[in-house]
Amino acid sequence: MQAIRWIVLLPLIGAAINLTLGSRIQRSAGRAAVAVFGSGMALASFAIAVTGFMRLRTLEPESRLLVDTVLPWLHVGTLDISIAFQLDPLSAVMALVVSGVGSLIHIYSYGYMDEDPALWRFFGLLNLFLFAMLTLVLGDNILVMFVGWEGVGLCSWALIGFWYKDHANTAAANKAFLFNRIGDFAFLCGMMLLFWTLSGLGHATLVFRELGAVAPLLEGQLLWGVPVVTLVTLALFIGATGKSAQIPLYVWLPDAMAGPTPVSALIHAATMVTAGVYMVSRLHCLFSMAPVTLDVIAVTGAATALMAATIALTQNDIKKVLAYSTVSQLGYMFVALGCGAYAAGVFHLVTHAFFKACLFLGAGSVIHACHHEQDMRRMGGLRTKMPLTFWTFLISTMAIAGLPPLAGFFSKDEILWKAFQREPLLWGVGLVTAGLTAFYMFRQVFLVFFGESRAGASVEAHADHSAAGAHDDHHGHHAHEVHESAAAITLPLVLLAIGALTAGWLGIPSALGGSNLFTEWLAPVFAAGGEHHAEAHEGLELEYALMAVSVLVALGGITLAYLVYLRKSLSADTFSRIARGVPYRLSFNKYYVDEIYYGTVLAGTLALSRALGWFDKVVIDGVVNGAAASVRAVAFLGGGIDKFVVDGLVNFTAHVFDSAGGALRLVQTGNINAYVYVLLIGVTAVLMAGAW
Amino acid sequence: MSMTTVGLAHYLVVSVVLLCLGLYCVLTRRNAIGVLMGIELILNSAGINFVAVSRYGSAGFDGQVFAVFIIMLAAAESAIGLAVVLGIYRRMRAIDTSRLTTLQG
Amino acid sequence: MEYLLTSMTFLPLLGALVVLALPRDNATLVRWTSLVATVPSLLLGLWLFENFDRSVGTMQFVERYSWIPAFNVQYIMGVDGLSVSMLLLTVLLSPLCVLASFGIEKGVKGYFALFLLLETGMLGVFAALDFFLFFIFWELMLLPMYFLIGIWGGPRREYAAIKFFLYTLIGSVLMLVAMLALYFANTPHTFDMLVLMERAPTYARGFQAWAWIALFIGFAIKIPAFPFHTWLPDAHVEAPTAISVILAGVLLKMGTYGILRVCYPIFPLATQQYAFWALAALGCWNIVYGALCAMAQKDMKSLVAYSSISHMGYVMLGMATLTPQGMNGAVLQMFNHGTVTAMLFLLVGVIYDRAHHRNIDGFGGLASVMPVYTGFVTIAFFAALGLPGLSAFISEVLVLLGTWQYSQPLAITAASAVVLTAGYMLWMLQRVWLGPVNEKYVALPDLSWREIVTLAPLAVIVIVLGVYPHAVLDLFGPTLVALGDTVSSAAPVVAQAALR
Amino acid sequence: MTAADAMFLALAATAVIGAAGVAFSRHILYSALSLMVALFGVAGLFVTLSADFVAGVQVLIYVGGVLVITLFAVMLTQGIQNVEVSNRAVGSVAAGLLTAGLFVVLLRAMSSAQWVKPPADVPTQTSTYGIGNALLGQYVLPFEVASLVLLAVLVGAVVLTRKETAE
Repeated sequence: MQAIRWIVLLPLIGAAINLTLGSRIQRSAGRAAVAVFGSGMALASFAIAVTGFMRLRTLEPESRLLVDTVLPWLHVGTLDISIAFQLDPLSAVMALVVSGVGSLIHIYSYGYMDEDPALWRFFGLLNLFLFAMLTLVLGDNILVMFVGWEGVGLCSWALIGFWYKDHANTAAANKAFLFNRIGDFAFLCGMMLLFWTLSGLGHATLVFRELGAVAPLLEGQLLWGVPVVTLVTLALFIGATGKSAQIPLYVWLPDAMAGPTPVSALIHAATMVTAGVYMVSRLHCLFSMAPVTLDVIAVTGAATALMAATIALTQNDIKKVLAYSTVSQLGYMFVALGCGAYAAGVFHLVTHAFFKACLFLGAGSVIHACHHEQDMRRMGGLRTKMPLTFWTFLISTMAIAGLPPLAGFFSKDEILWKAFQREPLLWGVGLVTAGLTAFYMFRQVFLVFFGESRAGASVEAHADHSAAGAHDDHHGHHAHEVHESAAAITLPLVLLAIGALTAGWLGIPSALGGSNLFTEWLAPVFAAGGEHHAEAHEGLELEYALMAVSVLVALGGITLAYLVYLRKSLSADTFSRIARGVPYRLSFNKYYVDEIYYGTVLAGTLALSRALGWFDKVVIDGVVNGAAASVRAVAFLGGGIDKFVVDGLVNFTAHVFDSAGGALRLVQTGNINAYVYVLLIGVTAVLMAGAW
Repeated sequence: MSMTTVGLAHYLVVSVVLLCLGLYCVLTRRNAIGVLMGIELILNSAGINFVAVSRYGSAGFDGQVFAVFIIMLAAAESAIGLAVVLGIYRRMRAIDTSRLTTLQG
Repeated sequence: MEYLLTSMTFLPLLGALVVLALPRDNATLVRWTSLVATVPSLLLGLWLFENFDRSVGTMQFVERYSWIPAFNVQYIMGVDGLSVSMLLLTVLLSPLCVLASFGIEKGVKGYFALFLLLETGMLGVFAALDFFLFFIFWELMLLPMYFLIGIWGGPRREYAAIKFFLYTLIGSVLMLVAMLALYFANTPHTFDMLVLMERAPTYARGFQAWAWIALFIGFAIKIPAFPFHTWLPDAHVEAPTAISVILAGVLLKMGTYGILRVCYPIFPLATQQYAFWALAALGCWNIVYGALCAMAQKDMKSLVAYSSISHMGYVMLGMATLTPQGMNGAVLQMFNHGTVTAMLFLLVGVIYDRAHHRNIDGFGGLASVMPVYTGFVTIAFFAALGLPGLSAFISEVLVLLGTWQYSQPLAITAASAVVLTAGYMLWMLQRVWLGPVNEKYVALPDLSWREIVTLAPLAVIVIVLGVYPHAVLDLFGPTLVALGDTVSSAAPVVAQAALR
Repeated sequence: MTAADAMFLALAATAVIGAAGVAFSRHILYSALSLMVALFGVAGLFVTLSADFVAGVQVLIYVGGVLVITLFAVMLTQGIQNVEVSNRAVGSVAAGLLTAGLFVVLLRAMSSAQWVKPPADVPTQTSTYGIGNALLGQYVLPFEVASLVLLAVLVGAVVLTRKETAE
């Protein structure tokens, strides 16, 4: 089906035009032209994705696969790769989410970036991002996916550093790209190992739809005494930890919040960071064969979820909280993947895309209204001033906290249920995380939207607690200007909030009388991988009980947040002083992971680089120069030239005057040319005498 | 020997031209290296003479052997000559022959 | 098109003579004449690209004349896929470099005449099939380069020029020795490379060994491979922009081209024997070492120079593997590195022309002053760090794929350089183009049309080859298959047990 | 005019133009490069005289050795870019007259000389063989002396340019 390529190519065309001619268009046709063009491309891409989706629905579940081969790309030896796109249930879901949420965020951006002179660049890069992300999800083989995989890294880099005049932004951008690159390096290694192992088995392919059939051949293949499939999947998973911000490569994501808020919403919450989840689901046929890797994924996911949630408890920057929340939710998704519940992971990915994008955009609306103030301690009381923003934000918060019947409840509970079936300890960690999530998210809601306005409040640089309400003053000069944002901003908010409210209904589990449409839709994809359909043999009662527990825990978290931040019947200090404040400081300082990385890996690399630079200049070049110098010493230039120059000149002058003396010595001029003259005249004379 | 066929005389004329240009160079140059280049030209003209005469003369290889010797001597001469020039340059910071008159008695 | 290669090679020389005949004081005329003089070769190159038969790996467009019968020296020119790609690179870069040199004010006539002479030398090296002819062109190229660096270079130009000259001269001497040994090892004595290749199986193992090493060192100096690389940063830093471009874009390729053209087919046994240590391991070391050294540089040009060392490591690594992926990747990398590094040097030249220094820490925030320029910079930098979709990614991934089959530890080490490369490239990008604007440079003008015209074709090539690499890959595919077979079928491969 | 004649004329012109460049150029570097042209021309003349070996030696030693040394000397004594300063030509009128006079005298001497008639057809023979025989047969003593001279040159060059530590 030829149309699939246009899902990818339209945003690319948009990007190409906006990035090359955008500034002229913006100057001559106005800002709206740039925005409309960029958003139009995104919407058109979304529309085509919808038609593709409809087309898929008309097909039999087993044959839901549309492939569009654009161009043979690389054909060298056994390697044969085409630039081709495929639409199957999984990639269709992803394409809809990416282009759908992406389009909304394009519209939002026009409202949000209303003062930025480089609007054309912003829209160009957003379009480029859509292109890369859609390439990632629609690519029909690992190498094309890798193009998108790195392409989104590039766009992420460019958009985090969009306001490049600030050094901190560019540093964050570079950090993001480099951490991603570490993951990409592992990804590349995994891909090469997979390719050569398959090539050795006579099935050199990197095409997804063929991998399912040949993957079983990998059984029993060993490299360095380890099953190849384990090594491949581990390497690919390391790649996923880079892109999806899991331990140990998650540290770039919170810093990435330096970018404009629409970027955070689109790239660093809804789409790009979920690429790892998508990749693992896409290659589930391999991952299912590697139980060790699945264990690693589950544990990593659970640890990341918990760790990020604990960090989010104490952050004051409105976007940082959301960033750590994203890391934590991604951890959830990986727990699902690690349990072999790929559909559950992808389901949470979809619902998360809605509510997290909504949260970020809501935060953006707040930030925009507060004139780029991001510290929650200087907000408060915005509920009445920005009602639309407030309500959408609240809906999304409830969704992420897992309150029924919002989206997050269904997807999260499905993950918890699968985790419980696999290993109750994972479920326990997930439950604690759910409680923490509810707490910090409602802390945020209460701090931002409730209470009195604290705009202009002085906040100590190293404030130890967030209870800034104590020194509340009313002369905030921003306060009176705060009002609801424009329609371009609120419209996407509303649409996303609706999504956050309803997206979960796609996957109502059978236990609650639903038909779990979502899992069914993806079933043809995951059937081959042998997803566990451990249907209810442990009883519906247990599932109900677990649901109840998780809802209770969420409510508990909300209540606690209410007591601490709204009723103020509990002081935040009591918590921050637990165990002499060690846990608090660890959380507030993000477990010092950045510092540790900086002190070891980065400093080590830089030191090695400087040492080698010195080695190159001093030792290697020194040997060369030394050899040259010794040759020179024998051959030409002695070191004492200068000395002799002076002496020589003095001698020379003296001789000039001296020689001016004797008359007899006039003939003996010492001038070589004069001698030659005399010689030549003599010779000519002799010859003349002979010739004539 | 008709006028249109190249013969000994043609080579000798070339040789003479080279000799004269070389001499001119030696006479006029004030740069010692330039002088040395002139000498190379003179030596070359001699080489042409030897080879040409050898070719159109007794058909032996004597002339060519001499040409080879000339080239050898030229190499030696230029090596020593340039070493001297560099030595002078080191001493005097100049290789202008009109200023190098320390040979004067 | 009987004299295609000859005319392609010597037309620039003709141009040089015309340039010399022009009046000294009309610099504009000299510049435009030089530009025009490079065009016929470009057109012939494109014609060659169109009409080259891609289905076979044999020599095409062969011209053969007796030259010095007394020594059985012949004038043989001919191209296979390997040479076509390099000729193409040369004729593409030459007009761009002439254009980039329009800013030269000192000794314009001499500069352009020497440049055109240099182009003849480079084209000759890639087209020559007689070893003697090859050597003549090789030396012919050296002389103009020496003067171009030594006269039109930066403050330490004389040091750099003499260093370049001595290094290359040593390489030439080694090559000469091996060449003469080869000449006398055959009866009847011949310099004809095609004959030398045919007789490859007759050479004794010991002779192959030392001749290979002598040739390898000669070529390794040009690549440049560690530890013969230190002339490169100096030469680059001192050379004028266009000469840096030629140096990195074409001259470095001659090292690897020479290995593929001479060492591989003529000494297949020795190639097998030494490829692991001398090419693969050393190439891998080059990649990592060059990247780390680049990170420590403070001068933009020397950073790019070290990045060249790193990138040329991929070529060595790829060709050592003898796998189709590795070898295709290596030659493609030669081409891609030629275009990408040319862009990088041109871009550094742009800022040097304006600010008269290249200190990485002395700038900041150029992106807001010169947006078009920064756009090109971004393309070039991301191409250099191997972003998928741009040309260098294809060649690097092919090399890595080939290497993985050959030796996994080497492949992993080489792949780790993607992180280092991204590190130094982005760090430089951040320090020079991003961040707050340096007050000293708020008034710098953006790219002129001339500069855009020099950069845009390269940017287009970089993007097109990223999407459709077969435009170039197809040229040398069959050639490299044949070459790989020659080497690997020479004798059973000696197992490199420890590191495989 | 036969091809051989054309070849001779071209080569002779190369040699003469090169030599003129050496003699008249204002720039020492141009002089050096012209010298290279002249030397190539002479080498070509040697080839037309079927003296292949001499031609080869000419190119290898002159162009490869002497010229490179000369260039180095230029560089080391001048610096590359200020070379034109000290390539003065002095007394060109006097020198021109003198050399022109010599030229006339030599031409006259040449035309008035009694030359031996050339043999009708000179057999072409590889010159390397003949020269090798001559050098190691008839001329073995000069050959050995030449090697001594070269040794002396080697030592002499080192002594002359050695860094003088005594002063």
